[in-house]
Amino acid sequence: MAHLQLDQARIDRARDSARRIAGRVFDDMDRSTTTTVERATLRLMGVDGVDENQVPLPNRVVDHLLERGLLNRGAALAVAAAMNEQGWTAQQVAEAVAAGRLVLDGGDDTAARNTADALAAQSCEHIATQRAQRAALIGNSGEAPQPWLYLIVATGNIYEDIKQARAAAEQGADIVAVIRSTGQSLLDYVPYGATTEGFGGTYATQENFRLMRAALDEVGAKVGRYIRLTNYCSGLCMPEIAAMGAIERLDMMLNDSMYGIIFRDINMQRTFIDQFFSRMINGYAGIIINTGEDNYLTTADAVDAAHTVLASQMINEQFAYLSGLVPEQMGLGHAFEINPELENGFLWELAHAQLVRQVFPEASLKYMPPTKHMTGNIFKGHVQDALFNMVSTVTKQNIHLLGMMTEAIHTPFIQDRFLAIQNARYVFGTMRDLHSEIEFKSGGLIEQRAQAVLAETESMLAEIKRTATGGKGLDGVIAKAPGYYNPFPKRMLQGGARHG
Amino acid sequence: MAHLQLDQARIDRARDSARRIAGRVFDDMDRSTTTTVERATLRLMGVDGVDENQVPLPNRVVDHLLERGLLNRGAALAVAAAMNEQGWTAQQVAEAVAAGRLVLDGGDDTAARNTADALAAQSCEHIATQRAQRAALIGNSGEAPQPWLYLIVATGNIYEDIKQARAAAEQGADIVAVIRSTGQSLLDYVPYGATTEGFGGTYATQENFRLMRAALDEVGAKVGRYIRLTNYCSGLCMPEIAAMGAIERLDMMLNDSMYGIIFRDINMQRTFIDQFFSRMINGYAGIIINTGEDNYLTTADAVDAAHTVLASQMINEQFAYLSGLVPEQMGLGHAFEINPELENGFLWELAHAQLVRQVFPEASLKYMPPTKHMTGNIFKGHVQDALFNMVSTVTKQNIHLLGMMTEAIHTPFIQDRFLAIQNARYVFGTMRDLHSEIEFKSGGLIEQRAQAVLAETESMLAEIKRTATGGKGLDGVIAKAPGYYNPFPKRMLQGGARHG
Amino acid sequence: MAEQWIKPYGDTQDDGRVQLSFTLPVPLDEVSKEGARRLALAMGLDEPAVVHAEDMGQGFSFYVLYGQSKHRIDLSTIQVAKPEFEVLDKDGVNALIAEKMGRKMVVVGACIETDAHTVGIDAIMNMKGYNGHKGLESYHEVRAINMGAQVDSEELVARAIEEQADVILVSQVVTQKNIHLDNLTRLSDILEAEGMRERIILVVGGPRISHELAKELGYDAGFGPKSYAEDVASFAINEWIKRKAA
Amino acid sequence: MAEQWIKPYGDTQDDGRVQLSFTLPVPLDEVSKEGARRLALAMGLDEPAVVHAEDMGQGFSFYVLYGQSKHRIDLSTIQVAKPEFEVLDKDGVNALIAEKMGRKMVVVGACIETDAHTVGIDAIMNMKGYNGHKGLESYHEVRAINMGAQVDSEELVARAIEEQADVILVSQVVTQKNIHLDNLTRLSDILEAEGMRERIILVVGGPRISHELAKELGYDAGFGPKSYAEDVASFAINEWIKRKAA
Ligand code: B12
Ligand code: B12
Ligand SMILES: Cc1ncc(COP(=O)(O)O)c(C=O)c1O
Ligand SMILES: Cc1ncc(COP(=O)(O)O)c(C=O)c1O
Repeated sequence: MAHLQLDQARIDRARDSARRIAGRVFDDMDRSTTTTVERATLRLMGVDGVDENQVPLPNRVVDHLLERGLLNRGAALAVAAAMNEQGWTAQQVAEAVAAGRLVLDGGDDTAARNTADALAAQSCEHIATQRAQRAALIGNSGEAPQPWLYLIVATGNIYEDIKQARAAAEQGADIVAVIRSTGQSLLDYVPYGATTEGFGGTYATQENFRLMRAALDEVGAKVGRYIRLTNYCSGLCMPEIAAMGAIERLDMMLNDSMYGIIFRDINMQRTFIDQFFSRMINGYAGIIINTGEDNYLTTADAVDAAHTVLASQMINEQFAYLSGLVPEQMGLGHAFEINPELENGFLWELAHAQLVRQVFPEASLKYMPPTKHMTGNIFKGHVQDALFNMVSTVTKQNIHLLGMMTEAIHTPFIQDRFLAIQNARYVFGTMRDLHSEIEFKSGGLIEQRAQAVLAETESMLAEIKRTATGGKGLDGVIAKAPGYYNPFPKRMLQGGARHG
Repeated sequence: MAHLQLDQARIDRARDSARRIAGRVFDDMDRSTTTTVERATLRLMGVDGVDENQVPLPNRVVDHLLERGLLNRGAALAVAAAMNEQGWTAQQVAEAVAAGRLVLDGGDDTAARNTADALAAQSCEHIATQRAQRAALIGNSGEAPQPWLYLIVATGNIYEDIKQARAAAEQGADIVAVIRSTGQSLLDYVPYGATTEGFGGTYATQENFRLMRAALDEVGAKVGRYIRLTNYCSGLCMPEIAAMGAIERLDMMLNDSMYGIIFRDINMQRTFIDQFFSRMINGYAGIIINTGEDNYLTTADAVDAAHTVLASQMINEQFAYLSGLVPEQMGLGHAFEINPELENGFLWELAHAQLVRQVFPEASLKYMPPTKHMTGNIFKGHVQDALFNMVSTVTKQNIHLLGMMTEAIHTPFIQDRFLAIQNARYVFGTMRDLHSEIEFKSGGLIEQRAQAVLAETESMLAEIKRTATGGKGLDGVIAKAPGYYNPFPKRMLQGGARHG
Repeated sequence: MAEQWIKPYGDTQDDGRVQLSFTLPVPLDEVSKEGARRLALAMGLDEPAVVHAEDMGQGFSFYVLYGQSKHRIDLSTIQVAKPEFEVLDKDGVNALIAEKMGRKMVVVGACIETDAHTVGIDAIMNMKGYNGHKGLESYHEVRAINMGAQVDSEELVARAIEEQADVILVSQVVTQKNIHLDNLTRLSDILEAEGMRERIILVVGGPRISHELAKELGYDAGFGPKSYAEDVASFAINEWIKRKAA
Repeated sequence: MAEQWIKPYGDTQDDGRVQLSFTLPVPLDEVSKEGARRLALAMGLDEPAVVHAEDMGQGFSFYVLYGQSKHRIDLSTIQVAKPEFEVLDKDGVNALIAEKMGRKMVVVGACIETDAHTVGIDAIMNMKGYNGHKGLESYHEVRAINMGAQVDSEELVARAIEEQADVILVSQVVTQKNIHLDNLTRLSDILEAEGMRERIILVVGGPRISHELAKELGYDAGFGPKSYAEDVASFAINEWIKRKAA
């Protein structure tokens, strides 16, 4: 079997450093909340819809509380108190606030807590039902063997997306990712309703989630395979998207603890706080989170920066544990991004992929195809994708993003996806048992490379101290006041995929 | 290193059977000559050109001798005698015969023998010079590392072929094969001069050889790499083509001991006799012969018939030794023809390729790309070719025919070739040392498969008895009369690549 | 029939997206790249983009383009010529021959002239067949004679006469420089000259053969990729019955 | 100039061979296959052959075709718009700026609006540069300010005013639904409105940007793939000198 000799003590030391780093961040961040965490809380409590200017009601309520200096005690209590007072639903309260018919004040009495708790229980109940529904559907139609084929749709129009997603599922996709419109990550609200006008992707809205979920359930039943749905749980509304995804039974979320900081210039505190909350929701909903280490390699060199990928995976792993996820829910990311012109690049790629496999034996590794070194030469690109497919099957990856030969040109056409699936199926089939039939030379170049990356990772993690402030969204970070209350963590952190 | 445990005793037994089979055929065939062997002899003695009906003079002379019942003593003596008598060159004699101005008679006196010997010596001298020239050019411009990239041109027009061959060499081809026009193999004469009108390929003529050789020498000097030239030394004129190739410094020839019998319905005796003579010429000229076992797999299933490939290679090896070739001149053929839909097909392909590599460690293995299972889906085809490229580098093949994504559609366009080279270069580069970095699991599926093929081969060879008559060209087989003489074997069988 | 206009589809209905690649016999430079783009424009592609351009050496350059086809096609106006008959299985064919002909149907097949690609004709005729579809040799109501590769048209016709063939099956695989058209025309001319054309059911097959093309060449039917023995046999007995009735 | 008519090249001069692939939004059948062929005909391809046709499910089908382009192009008539300047190396650029401007040239760059692809603009501006070509930050006669990703046009213009920029560099990578055209137009409108357009040297780059396109959008120059810092810098100082002289 393809297997590398690695120094387990080194792995353990690196993991300890990561645990220390994540723990410290958690302790620091637990002292604050954010506007989007509170909006997510309201969404989970049943607040939805937009006002006449298309501003979502969760935003209206949270802004209202923020203006009145009340957000630091949590939106849940204020709304629950008003519900008790008026005998309304949370939605009715929100509508009244938006219409200027109601002004919220503090409200921290036990009655408000009880109401908030009751709503949270109801909400968790719904999410648990979705989880059970997922299990039932998988029970009925079965699911694909791994690596699961992961395909994106990105037309900008949810109805075109659905067409393409159905076709993709029929052709063999196991997971469909709806790519988000360029720029949504920096919107400080979640658009509403079914949308048909995105750029480079389709807006993540709850209605879009619902429409796509229904379509995939339908085609899944037809093809006899549960088709997983995924979206982006990142940007300034990360926790709200987690809430929407949990409600609409998404199965996976792109949800990284550092992507926003590094790639979207989002404030660190904001990102970390939002992370914990959104991961908690994902964890409870039985959603697999996919982390974004692959992105590092689109700007850095894949050989030079290989250890940064492993280091980040270790930190993401620890953050995930803190939010209650089990290893199978950790879609740790990495990517086939070595320059095709590099002599023996394929060997280094094998080393990296196998290293990650062995360091995280139970994780649902997410392996990304070549992107950076793809060019307009679609023929060569198709071969790059084939070698990527090969590494994936030889090193037993779990979530396999299909490479598109047109990566350097446009978001995928339907035929690009079709050909990508053929490519992967051919390689996976013709090499079905190759992983258990070849061995890496002991002490050879491949093994040496893996050991070197592990060593660099260990020292990198040992050196990480503390981090700075700055970036977008800091204004949405609110120090919690004494008496801050949120009814979800105590429910969500104990249930979910871990126990059921 | 990629290596299989094989039973050496089994290999030895199979080789013994093959030696026995080849030896018996040789003994039987040595009693006859053929029209084309005699025409080849005349060509080597300097007879060339065509009559007013485009019939080559070697044919005119041989037909003349055949009519007069004199061919069974060999064309060399008759022509040499006439030369002595008339004080003419061989060419002048032939022209006179063709013009009806001269009638040949026997002539077996010592003077005729001496003249024939002198001409043969001169001819061998020329061929030896070409061999030395090849060595010198390789010394000057260097040559490519193996696997050598082998590309075909097949426009039907030698001048277009030259254009494409130059471009191919610039792009990275190490060997250029000029594909022969459909049907030439069944012509019982060799067309003459530069030709521009072939179907599916270009006629093999001496002038075409010369033109292409010059073009490749030129571009080779430019790219700093000796570019090898190859053509088809098979069909009803096999020995004549060998003679032309030796004279014009071809570097390789498709030259199989059984291809004509199996695939062109050519008479067995004719094929075997022609084989010995043409191989002897190729051997002396330092030409690598490529055998055609790959062809078996275009009509039979590549898994079922794997042992027939190995069996044929063993017979071809023994025939080659009988004609004076050294192992490096044996381009034993095999092919990547397993159905892409077959689960684990890639593993069986690895097993076959590695088996052949280990059974013939010194041979210049010729590995052919997928053809039969290529379809109009050029994108999938390009991936099939990539996996073929991979097996080639992992199992260290020598002569690598480039797969074309348009295999099922047309003879290669210039861009097909360009993309094929990119494909191979990418795979070879990115996997440069993979062959020495992976091992096949001992006792695993790959090894078991190789052992099974070897075992089947051994029993197949043990069972081969004798073979039938029939097929095209039997009328050209002539039992040698006592006093039959050919001046070449004694010279060619002792020199050539073996000693120089 | 209602109109049914369609365009190529990239990721949105009627976006017309197509992919294109070709070589130009000039070295790569800005002018040749623009030339590539204009060729696409001339083909009626809107907003053509040269997404890849690479010099190939020796005065050639390679291009990959994407563009949006202006052209659209009304599928409702397309009539594809098809031989009209019901495809029966082997037993059905045998039964029909037995019933209507009362004797074996004689079929002579060959890969004619310079073409030596017999796998296709073997797939139709040999006992074993292809892809699990048995060949004509396995039909007990068919006498199937497969003459193999590189058979001269004259030879084939002579054999057909000798065997009193009902059907001739020809395979043509090599199409370079349209050699298959020459070969097929030659065969039908010879049949014509022998006065046999009317009597014989003349069928051609091969990877680039369509029924339409076969008709144009004066053949009775043409079969392309993925044809099997039962297709040809069903056509042949159908045609025989039709002619008999006429 | 002498005419230079060219056609695509497959394996013979002027054979016009091109490869084509596309999807049709209908299931595969004989009619759709013929529809694919007719589309190729409509594009001006002779003897088009559908060499591959495959159903994709959900009412789509995929086609690969080869055909012979009727169209030809006279390369001698093609004028490619090119910014006219001599490309200097880093030292040359620095020397020219020092000589002609007598001060540092101020360059502000950004990836504007929703576009977050900074690798391109970084390649031009960052110290390290790209493919061994150092970026503008390493030019001691250039003050290079790289504002990074997703910068609003307003913000970019404000910064340019603040820094008294000579040159604005914009990168646009995402082109879906032609969003880059909207973004670029927006920026140039804002500059116009601020009365800054005349004063500033306005340059855009990206994988789908050509000089021609840039000119159409009212930019001073456009740079596509494989551009490096020295190209832009050489253009900028050249343009500056030209304007000064005018
Ligand atoms: C196998 C093969 C060979 C074998 C043939 C062995 C044999 N005994 O048949 C060998 C190695 C000998 C060979 C040689 C050559 N080949 Co070849 N060969 C192929 C290959 C790889 C596969 C063809 C095949 O067997 N297909 C499988 C069969 C089952 O499919 P099929 O023929 O389409 O048949 C189906 C239908 O079309 C139909 N059908 C076919 N015939 C008939 C007849 C009737 C009556 C009916 C009803 C139906 C029917 O039914 C069949 C089953 O569904 C193709 C490439 C490819 N992948 O297609 C090249 C190919 C056909 N060969 C080609 C060429 C050029 C040659 C050579 C001329 C090259 C050369 N100069 O050396 C030689 C010479 C051969 C000659 N004189 O004809 C070209 C043809 C190019 C063109 N379009 O003109 C091809 C496409 C390869 C290429 N890209 O260059 N070849
Ligand atoms: C890396 C990358 C990313 C990274 C970007 C990281 C970063 N910090 O830049 C990440 C992962 C964040 C990313 C995200 C997205 N991406 Co992106 N990404 C790429 C990728 C793989 C490589 C781009 C690259 O870095 N090229 C290398 C640089 C050096 O090349 P370049 O930009 O062309 O620059 C050169 C020249 O063009 C020129 N140049 C460029 N700018 C300028 C400026 C000036 C002034 C000058 C003079 C010259 C110049 O000089 C440079 C050097 O020669 C491409 C695919 C590909 N292989 O091209 C997709 C690609 C560009 N991305 C795409 C998309 C759609 C997205 C997303 C919108 C997807 C989504 N919905 O999530 C997101 C959102 C990003 C956003 N808001 O813009 C599409 C764009 C499709 C299209 N044509 O519209 C592509 C083509 C992938 C695809 N097929 O879908 N992406
Ligand atoms: C973790 C993660 N989040 C988000 C995104 C998408 O980017 P955006 O923030 O533009 O939606 C990616 C893209 O790869 C990602 O990996
Ligand atoms: C050994 C050998 N001879 C000849 C040929 C070519 O066939 P033909 O006889 O049509 O020239 C091949 C084709 O692959 C071959 O392998």
